[in-house]
Amino acid sequence: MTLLVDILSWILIVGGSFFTVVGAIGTVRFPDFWSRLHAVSVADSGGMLLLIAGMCLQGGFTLVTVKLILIGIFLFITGPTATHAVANAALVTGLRPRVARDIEAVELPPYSDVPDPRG
Amino acid sequence: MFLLAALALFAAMALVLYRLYAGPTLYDRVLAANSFGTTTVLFIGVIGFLTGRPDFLDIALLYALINFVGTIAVLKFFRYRAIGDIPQVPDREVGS
Amino acid sequence: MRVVVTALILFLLWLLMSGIYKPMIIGFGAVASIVAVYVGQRMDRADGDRVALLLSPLKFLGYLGWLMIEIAKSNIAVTRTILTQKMPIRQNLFRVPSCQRSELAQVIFANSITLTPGTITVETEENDFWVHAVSFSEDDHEALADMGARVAAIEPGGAA
Amino acid sequence: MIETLINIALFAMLVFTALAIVRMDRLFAVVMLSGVFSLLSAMLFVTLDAVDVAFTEAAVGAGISTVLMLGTIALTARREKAPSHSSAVPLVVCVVTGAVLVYGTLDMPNFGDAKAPANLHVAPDYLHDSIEEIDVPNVVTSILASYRGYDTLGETAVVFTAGIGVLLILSGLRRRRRYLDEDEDT
Repeated sequence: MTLLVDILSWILIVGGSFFTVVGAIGTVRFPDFWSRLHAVSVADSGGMLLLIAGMCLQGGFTLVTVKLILIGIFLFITGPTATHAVANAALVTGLRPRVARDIEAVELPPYSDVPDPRG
Repeated sequence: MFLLAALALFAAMALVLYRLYAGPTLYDRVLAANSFGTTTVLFIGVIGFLTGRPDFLDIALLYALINFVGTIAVLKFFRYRAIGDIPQVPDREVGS
Repeated sequence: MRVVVTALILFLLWLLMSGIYKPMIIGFGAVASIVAVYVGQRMDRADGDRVALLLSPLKFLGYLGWLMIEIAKSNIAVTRTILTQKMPIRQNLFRVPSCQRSELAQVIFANSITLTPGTITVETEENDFWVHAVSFSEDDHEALADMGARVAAIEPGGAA
Repeated sequence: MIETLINIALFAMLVFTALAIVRMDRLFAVVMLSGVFSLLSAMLFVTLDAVDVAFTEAAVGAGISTVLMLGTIALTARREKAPSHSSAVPLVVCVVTGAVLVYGTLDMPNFGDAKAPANLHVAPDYLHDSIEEIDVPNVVTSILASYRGYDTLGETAVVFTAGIGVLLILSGLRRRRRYLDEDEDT
């Protein structure tokens, strides 16, 4: 039984580590801000969920697991909210996504009340 | 196992730190800082298991909270040029 | 009524976080949660909005399970995009109609879109979301419409 | 062994962040980087088992000081100005002070030395008796909140006053500036 739990948590934690690193690689490799958003969300959703699940299995039925689950739920809700907030702020302040050449770009709402997103 | 996770998180932190330094836009930096915060939360959890004392999760929870509030505060600040109450006439405040 | 419930929830959280059950420390927790609620009441900063949690829990759990599978799938897809030599990026920003009625369901839908890597909700309008995709394909419209229908199904009185 | 590796990696990133803060002239990026700096130092505190310090660092370093610095940027400029005079003298002063401080630490007992004066006098009593006397499981907490309670009370009062003062200055400036703007409009 413990062996099974150990193997499972091994798989989860290795997978979580893999996705975290891949997300970080993506933040470096991707060419512009809008694609980097997606790389970060790989680390934030996949990596985070798998790592927390693996640690929960190692924690067993204790308060540690309860806290881990609390952290997991919190990150599960706030992660996408923060990503959305960043993307929305970028869009509103006039950082336009580059649309692929073969797709006809849709019209965007007229924003850009704040100049110079380069801060 | 947790050593592997710690190493992976270190690699992720270093790469994200590079992005935080390189920029180029402000939003890249906010995104990188947020991602760094998430990595920190996970790292504190992993450290707890690695040293056999998983009692540090309170700090991890606190960091998750502060990280989120901080990200939102930075973005709100950049949107409205003010922290605290949003001014009643945002257009004018933003333009000034 | 609401105050009592808030204090009770805070106290429950205290019990979960502390892990030490001696009378004095539990007493500290009770006093702390009551003081926190009282100060919050005095500050009068709660907006008084009520969020109706009218979701059927069983269906919601089922939806969560389905969402996990979707997250896994799209994680693998984006991982492939990141790791291949020539990153096949095809960015697009498009509208997705949101057919949910309650605000809560709309929030769940928007967050689900953002949670699955590869798609991000950028802007919300009355009945539409602006979604940004990193490697867009024509199937994405259908996939997101399917997800929207699933979220609508967990609302009360939604099409099952 | 593992902890040494972790410490080395964390310190390397800490040094990189500090250098980046010095070199950066976009102040928003500096705020972000200093948030990361405090996260890194808090991780170091966690590896040192100093949970309380990590808590404080989290609340003050990553939370409050970020907000305060943003408020300051709102009142001043967003780009750093080029220095008006050469930085040779300050550099010499910094290097000399640092060298003196490092020289001072050479006499100190090693980290975790059991024969250090701090570990011989009251620390054993605290470690031995705190569970019976104070009945709080964390020894650091019982020292801070009970054995040295007045000390902590004074510190908290100082920090609280400082926070209130900074908030008053920031909000007062902003309000005055808004009044000035309205005067210009009319």
